[in-house]
Amino acid sequence: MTTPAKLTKKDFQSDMDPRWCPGCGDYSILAQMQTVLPDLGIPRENFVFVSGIGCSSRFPYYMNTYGFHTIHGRAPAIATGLKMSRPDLSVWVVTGDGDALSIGGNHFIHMMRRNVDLKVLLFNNRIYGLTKGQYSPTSELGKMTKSTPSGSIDAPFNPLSVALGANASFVARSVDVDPKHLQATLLRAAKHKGTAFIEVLQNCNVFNDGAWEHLTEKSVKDSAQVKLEHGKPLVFAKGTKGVRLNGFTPEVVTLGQDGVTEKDLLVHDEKASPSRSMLLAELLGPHFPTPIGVFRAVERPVHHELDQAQLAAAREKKGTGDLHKLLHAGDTWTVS
Amino acid sequence: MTTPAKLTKKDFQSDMDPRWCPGCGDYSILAQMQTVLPDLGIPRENFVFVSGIGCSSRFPYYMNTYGFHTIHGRAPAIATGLKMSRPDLSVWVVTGDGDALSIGGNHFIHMMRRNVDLKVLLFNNRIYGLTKGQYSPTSELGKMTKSTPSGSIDAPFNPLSVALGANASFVARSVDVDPKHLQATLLRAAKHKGTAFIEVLQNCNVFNDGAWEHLTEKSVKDSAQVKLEHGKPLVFAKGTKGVRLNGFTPEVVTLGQDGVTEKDLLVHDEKASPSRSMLLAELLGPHFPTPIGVFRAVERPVHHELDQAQLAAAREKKGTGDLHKLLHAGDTWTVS
Amino acid sequence: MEAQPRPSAPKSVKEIPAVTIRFVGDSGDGMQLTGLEFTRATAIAGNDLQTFPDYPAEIRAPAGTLPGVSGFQIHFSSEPVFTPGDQPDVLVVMNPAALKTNLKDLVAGGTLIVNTGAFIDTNLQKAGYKVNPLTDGSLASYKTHEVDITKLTELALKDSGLNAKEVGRAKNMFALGMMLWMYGRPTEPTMRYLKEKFSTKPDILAGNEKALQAGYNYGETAELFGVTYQVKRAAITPGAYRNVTGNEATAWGILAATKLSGINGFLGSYPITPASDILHELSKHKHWGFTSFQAEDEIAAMCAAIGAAFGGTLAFTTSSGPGIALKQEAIGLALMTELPVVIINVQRGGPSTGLPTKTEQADLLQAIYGRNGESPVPVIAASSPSDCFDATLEAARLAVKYMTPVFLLTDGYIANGQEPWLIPDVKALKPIEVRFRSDPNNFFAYQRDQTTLARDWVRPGTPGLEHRIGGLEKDKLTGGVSYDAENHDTMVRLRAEKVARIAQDIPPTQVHGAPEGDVLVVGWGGTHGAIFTAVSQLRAKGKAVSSVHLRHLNPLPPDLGTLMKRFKTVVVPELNLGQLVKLLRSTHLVDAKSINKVQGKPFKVSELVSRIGEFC
Amino acid sequence: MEAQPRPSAPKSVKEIPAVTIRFVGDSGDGMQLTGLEFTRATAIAGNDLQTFPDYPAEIRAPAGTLPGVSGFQIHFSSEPVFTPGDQPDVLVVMNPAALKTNLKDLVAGGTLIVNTGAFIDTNLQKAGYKVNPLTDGSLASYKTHEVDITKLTELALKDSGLNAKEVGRAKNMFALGMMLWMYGRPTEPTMRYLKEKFSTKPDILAGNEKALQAGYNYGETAELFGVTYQVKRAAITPGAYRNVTGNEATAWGILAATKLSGINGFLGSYPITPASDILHELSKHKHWGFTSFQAEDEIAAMCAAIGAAFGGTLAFTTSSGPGIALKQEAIGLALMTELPVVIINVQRGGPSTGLPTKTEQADLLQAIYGRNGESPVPVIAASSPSDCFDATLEAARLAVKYMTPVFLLTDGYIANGQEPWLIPDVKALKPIEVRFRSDPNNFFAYQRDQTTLARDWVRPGTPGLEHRIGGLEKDKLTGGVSYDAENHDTMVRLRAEKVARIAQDIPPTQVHGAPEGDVLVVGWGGTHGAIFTAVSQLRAKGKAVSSVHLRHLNPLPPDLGTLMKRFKTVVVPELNLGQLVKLLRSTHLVDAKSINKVQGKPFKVSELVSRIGEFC
Ligand SMILES: Cc1ncc(C[n+]2csc(CCOP(=O)(O)OP(=O)(O)O)c2C)c(N)n1
Ligand SMILES: Cc1ncc(C[n+]2csc(CCOP(=O)(O)OP(=O)(O)O)c2C)c(N)n1
Ligand code: SF4
Ligand code: SF4
Ligand SMILES: [Mg+2]
Ligand SMILES: [Mg+2]
Repeated sequence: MTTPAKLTKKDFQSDMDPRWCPGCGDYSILAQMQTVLPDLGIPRENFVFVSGIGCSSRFPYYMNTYGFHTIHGRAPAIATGLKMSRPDLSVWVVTGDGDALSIGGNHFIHMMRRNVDLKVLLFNNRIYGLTKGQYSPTSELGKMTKSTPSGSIDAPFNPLSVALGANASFVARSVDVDPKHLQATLLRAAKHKGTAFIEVLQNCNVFNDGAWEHLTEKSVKDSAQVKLEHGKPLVFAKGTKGVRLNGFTPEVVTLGQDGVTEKDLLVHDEKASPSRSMLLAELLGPHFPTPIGVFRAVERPVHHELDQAQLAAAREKKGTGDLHKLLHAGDTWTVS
Repeated sequence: MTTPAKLTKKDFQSDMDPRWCPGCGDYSILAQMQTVLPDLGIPRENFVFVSGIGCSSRFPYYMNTYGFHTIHGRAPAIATGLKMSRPDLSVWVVTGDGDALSIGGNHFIHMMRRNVDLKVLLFNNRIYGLTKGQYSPTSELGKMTKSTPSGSIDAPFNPLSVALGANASFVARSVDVDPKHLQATLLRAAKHKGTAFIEVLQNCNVFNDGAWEHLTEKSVKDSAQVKLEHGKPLVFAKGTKGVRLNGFTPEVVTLGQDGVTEKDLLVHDEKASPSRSMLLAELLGPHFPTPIGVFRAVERPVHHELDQAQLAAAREKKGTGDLHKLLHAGDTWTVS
Repeated sequence: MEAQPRPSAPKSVKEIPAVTIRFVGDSGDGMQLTGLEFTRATAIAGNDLQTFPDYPAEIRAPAGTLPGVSGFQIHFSSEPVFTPGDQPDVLVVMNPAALKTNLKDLVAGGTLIVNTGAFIDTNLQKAGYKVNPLTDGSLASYKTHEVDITKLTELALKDSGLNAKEVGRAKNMFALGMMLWMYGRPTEPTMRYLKEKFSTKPDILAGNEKALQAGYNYGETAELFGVTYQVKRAAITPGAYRNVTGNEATAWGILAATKLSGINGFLGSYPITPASDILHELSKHKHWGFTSFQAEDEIAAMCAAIGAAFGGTLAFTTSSGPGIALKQEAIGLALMTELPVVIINVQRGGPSTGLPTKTEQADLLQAIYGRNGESPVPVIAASSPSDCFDATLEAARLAVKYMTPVFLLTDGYIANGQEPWLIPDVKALKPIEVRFRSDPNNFFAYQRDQTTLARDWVRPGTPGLEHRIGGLEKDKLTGGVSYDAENHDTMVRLRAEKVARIAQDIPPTQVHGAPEGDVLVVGWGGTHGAIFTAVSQLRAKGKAVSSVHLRHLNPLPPDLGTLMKRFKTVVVPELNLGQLVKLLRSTHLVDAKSINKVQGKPFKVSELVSRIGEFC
Repeated sequence: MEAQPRPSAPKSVKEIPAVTIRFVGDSGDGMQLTGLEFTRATAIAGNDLQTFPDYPAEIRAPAGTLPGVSGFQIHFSSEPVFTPGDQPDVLVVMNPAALKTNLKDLVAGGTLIVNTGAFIDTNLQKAGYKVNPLTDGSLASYKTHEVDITKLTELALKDSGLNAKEVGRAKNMFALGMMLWMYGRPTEPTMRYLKEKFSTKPDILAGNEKALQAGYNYGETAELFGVTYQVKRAAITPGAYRNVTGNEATAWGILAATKLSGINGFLGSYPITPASDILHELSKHKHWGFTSFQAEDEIAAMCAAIGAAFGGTLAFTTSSGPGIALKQEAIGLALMTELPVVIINVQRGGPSTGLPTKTEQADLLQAIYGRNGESPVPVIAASSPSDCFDATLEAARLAVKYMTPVFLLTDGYIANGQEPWLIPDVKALKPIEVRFRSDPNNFFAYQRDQTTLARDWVRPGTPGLEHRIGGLEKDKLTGGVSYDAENHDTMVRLRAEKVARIAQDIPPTQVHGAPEGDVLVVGWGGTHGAIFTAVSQLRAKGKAVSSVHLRHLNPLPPDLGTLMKRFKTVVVPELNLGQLVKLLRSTHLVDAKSINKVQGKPFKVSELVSRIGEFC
């Protein structure tokens, strides 16, 4: 078996037709993924997509790679076992806001703290799609859904904050309707060593249509989003506005007004401590532009590398396992 | 039945003798709790202590209140159901680092985001006590335990960061060996509306003796801890040192040296955004003093209050439930 | 809007005793709504009926494809009806994919009503037809009526101001109108429904009304249908009726239980098909003082219910197979602490994620045995959509009376199926007795009632009764932790005995048919209608066969052993590989035979007639 | 250090065939260590033996209290030994609480060795003694030897430089020394052990050695013991032996399975009593390329194992009852995706948290039935500490051969119990055949081997075999998602049939005793020793009783039905309320009788002799 010299998008399309609703944001995410993977120089057979349950979690079926559509919320745990035992594979986790943050919240944060080398896409549509429209842990307070007809009373998670609270080494946000940005973000995640987490803002046009409209609509996009770039100040609205820190309190300023220049603005630092990235995660509409991009990307020890190093060290010290030796170690006696 | 005019510590001691190891830090926490409760003006019968499984979770047996020693990791979920259905009770959750952050991590963060009106004590001894010494989610990287004889490869959680990542409204840290501080912190938690989370640094003298020695030992205590007080600068080492911010980066400074005065220091603000509190949570030895005290205390909508408000509003609008009406609503027809 | 014409006398009216109609089309075609509206009109017309919706697992499978087909079947009759019908007599087909997947079910020589407008090339392709089945003669053996519903709807709505998409969506109303006419049903109930649904969208409302009326008129005026049918009113018990699905009946049963017990109710749940609708329904009733809580997962849902029960609230949790698996550890805690929680499992196809939208009865042994240690939990099952109401009340009653978690099993078939329900007289419902202990004298947390072996229910907040409970083995009197060997043995047997004593509450088993004979069919759960009907048919043919249908699975009815001995053969039809049959065999050493079907579908009456027939 | 004197000829040596000794004291007294060291010496001396440790659930209950008592029992003999002995012949008592809780177990007229130094007022009070039992004549019926171990140890160590606490801790070595002398055992093995353990603490080492020697010398020189005992070597199979606990044997079985299969191993686990020691042991063997993973909970542990299995690794998970309950949903996924994972349940007292440190056999039905849907999983059980090794190999072999999750049941009793083990010849162990598919031609993920019905195991990373699996029902050939009714039925039956076919691998059932007769005792799991011994004793008394002990619980051995028919009565002793008996009754309609005990303790031989005797 040889790998085709250069893979193409088509190589990553499986023979199963996607069964998402027409218009669903998932289609775009799938397309960007299939576009990006050929560029990674990884043989197709070395990719594994692991998902939980939800509309989003049907993703692996449409990827012509190895795939595992597991059970609700458990993809991170299954992927962790896979990656620990097969460090040679490129393992991707695809999950939804319910899958990752409701039933799967614990595996999610443990994956982050361990820094397991997994690429994690959370399709955040702020709703349960597959089960037809209940509120999710990212739904707004007061959200009316099938299970909260008088409005949800649970304050939502900010997925990025949850990840940062668990000391995630790579945290990013992108949008289903911004193919270029999404592709770039996928590429960065692919190259990160350790858990790379991307929240993808995704539209569920059936049960929560327009959830992200306020920041993705063409007309408001520029003023409602601020693109994060490492080392660059937070500028948005076509360069007219920026985010500045007043003590600890972020504020929106207009460039050129009251003598404000780019130098006064908050400069993005991907390498900072989680609290610094969390400050950005706290920027929310309508008073602030929503940051899009890589919030944090730091190197810290990678789980399977530590593990493999221990295995190697043990081998160095004790040789490979010898069953006879093992069973005869310690006190034995011979009956003759 | 009438409640005795003034309850005493003794009223809260059950007839069961604590069965922790002699010297265990849990004894002190129990004593402080029993000391503080009589001051709350709440009848004894209105207290419920709910715990999971672990040495720490045996706590309810020793409190002469209502108590529920549940199953591993699930105390927050059980307490949530109890509080939602019985808002009149004062419900306390007692848990360990394994119970709350390993198996129970998900319930833990959901309790925080919902801001359920529970008082939560996490006894953090950085080890599994009851199961005799395995690493826990707060054990240091490289920690050697029964299950990690070559050293743990999982980076630990910072319990406060996890809580803050979940937008906890009250987050504090205290120490088993500092009775006064612990009492004061318990009192503050008791009075907070919403989830009040206290990490209590606790010594397990059998399986992880001295885990907090570096900051609790008499000789180092003053220089290794910084007590947080709202509106006050971060001063420690008997007033000789302080913590200052250099941009985003905290640093330790000596007061009086290089003209540094208290005015230059970071001033503690309990009411700030989670990222601000998380910055404090990131202060760790040996380069920084460990902050002790209330990191965050803000008011935000309380879960059961929102719930009760909805119940009341619905009742206002629709009257109390009427079974006959319910069954006859919509299309019915009569066969005669 | 035009005035609604009175149904004029049709060309010819044929009286028939019963008919089964299936509406099939693309998921986007609104077949569920069509079916429900037809059902409503039929019920109001006084027939007995049962329905069976069958929709795809995907939210919206791509339009026109085979997996995107959605169907709704209704069986109605002037006689009592217990199943939604084995095979449709009439198939209303909205597109090629629907024809492809459903034609095989139509009875030989049955009636086929086809929307020819959808039989265009792209749709034929998507359905895998190489040639158009309407033209290749393959439908010759059916009474086929071709109607270009698409075009006729467009015509009817051409001045409505609606856009093409909206017009397309009104097709189903045209089809419905046609069928209402064909069976002499009034359009008013649907008109009423439309008015409510589209109260804020007058254009859409008008369009739908027009389409409905157009379909109705088309039936009347077109030469197409030479005949209409009349299914006479059924002779059913007088009283007020409504249609009800199993999930609705369960939700209302939960509300009723809180009323009858006089205490607040609590639901801890996590969405899962096909149980979510119970959560949805209960979330609407905040004014009942009812708290419904969508937890972060099934474990938390069960645990929250336990917390509520500890607080003295009537607690429920609802889920389906995989979710139930997750709850089992916590159910163990409820049984150890002897707290009343009703656990409702709306069973679906398994194992694992399985077939989420399909029905099955394969969680019985999971309910009985699926926990660590000796962990007896009473298990009961509902047998039809409306029976879910009674079964829920029974579950709540047992939970509180015996201070124990109780399993109630329903299934996807009865949960989504609909049937007319004689609305119970609320005043005649038996109260559920709840007594909270308040006397601190001689209080011991695990002291028991001598008859039920239930311990006292104590509400936190009661002075003088402060106590601690938990999942460790408890002293048989004080409830304190006990590691004592004898005590453990005693407690294990006590817990078993407590559940066994529920047998004293089980009424004598009712036999359908003679109390002795050749074959006794023993069933449970949602197969009731099919078994009952099949046995009736076999008896009508002179076979010495009877049936019993079990509400109580654990413990089993005390008279069941004797009963089974009066028959030569015991046969147990189940939508699994044989679970109840295992219990009967081990409990009574009777060589009970299994009839199994595990296809995600209910039994057909004809299947059972022939398979039970093999034993007669 | 003083030179070790050779055991001089004692006053008198009495030869006895077998003896049971129990060491009891406070948890802080080091009784487990004392027992283990005595065991080691006894094994080396060539006796057959079994042990039973029994310690409190608390880490460190308050010193001197009843719940703080810790015990260790050893039964050794010149004959084959299968149980740790019903009742101690000799009780070594370190404090009043230990006397209080254990005296009732001592055989009538048995030997009592008491540390009088601990019988001080505070201790007597804590144990609930109003008067000192040493002085009130209540021990008159026993051969009581009073030794002030506390003081003698202090004397021996007075110049050791150790502080009072350290000296106190050495008491157990004195007691051990005394007992070693009494049974003519050498002190060297213990000396060796102490050297290793305290290699970095020379003071403590010297102190312990001194105390041990002092105890030994005291035995020899004191007038107290008129006699020493000799238990001759047992006539056991020649070869190299070692002591092994069930948990050790399980861990080594896991390592052996990876060696024999030639692929890497993976353990996903979460600590829980009494299973944690398997995790601990496996964590030490990184150089085997073995990955052990302490997950965040049991669900993650199981899921990680599934992930590893999907990756082509030999995967295991270990837990106990409550943890197993949590794994069940994921086990359903493993069986649906047909991936090999061995699930090991070290059973403990239930339900719920139950009695964590006590033994029980009440998770059998949970293993077989505890999941949603029709979800067959093979179940096997180990019958003794050393048998855990073979059983683990068998579980791994079945998992890989049939591509299925497999349950292995052990229990707290055999997990912590120790017995001598004839170390197997590593070269003679049968390889575990693993074949990964690599041929992309005609690849279908759910194509099956015609004999085993196993699908191919495919490692991700293999070009051309990219495929997707999951928990939804799958097409019987391609493994793609299928909602087809017939396919589901086929798959449900296929999965059942695959597990049923394991019967073809089960060797003929071995009968202990005659192949026919009055009573057949059918057992499984850790009760083997007690049943075997009881049946031997009954046979020696002329009773027509035989026994079989099942390794395979699901499927059951194919010859079991015929076998049972050859006996008038079938009796099933279990440490539960009757679980295997339910399977036997329903499968074979045999009126099998139950003998139950649910006390967190193993059967005593005498109990079984009398209760089985009732059926003879
Ligand atoms: C154990 C279990 N509980 C519940 C479900 C039902 N369920 C399937 S998907 C889902 C939520 C999906 O929401 P999300 O993760 O946001 O995905 P989306 O469909 O929105 O992409 C639920 C509750 C299940 N399959 N398994
Ligand atoms: C479902 C389940 N899994 C595992 C256990 C075993 N267990 C009991 S306590 C515990 C960890 C306790 O650690 P922690 O919460 O830190 O409490 P500590 O004993 O240190 O106070 C574990 C793993 C259990 N009882 N139940
Ligand atoms: S329900 Fe929503 S998330 Fe799911 S496929 Fe449809 S549009 Fe997409
Ligand atoms: S094991 Fe540790 S935490 Fe547990 S009681 Fe003992 S000292 Fe305390
Ligand atoms: Mg979602
Ligand atoms: Mg701990």
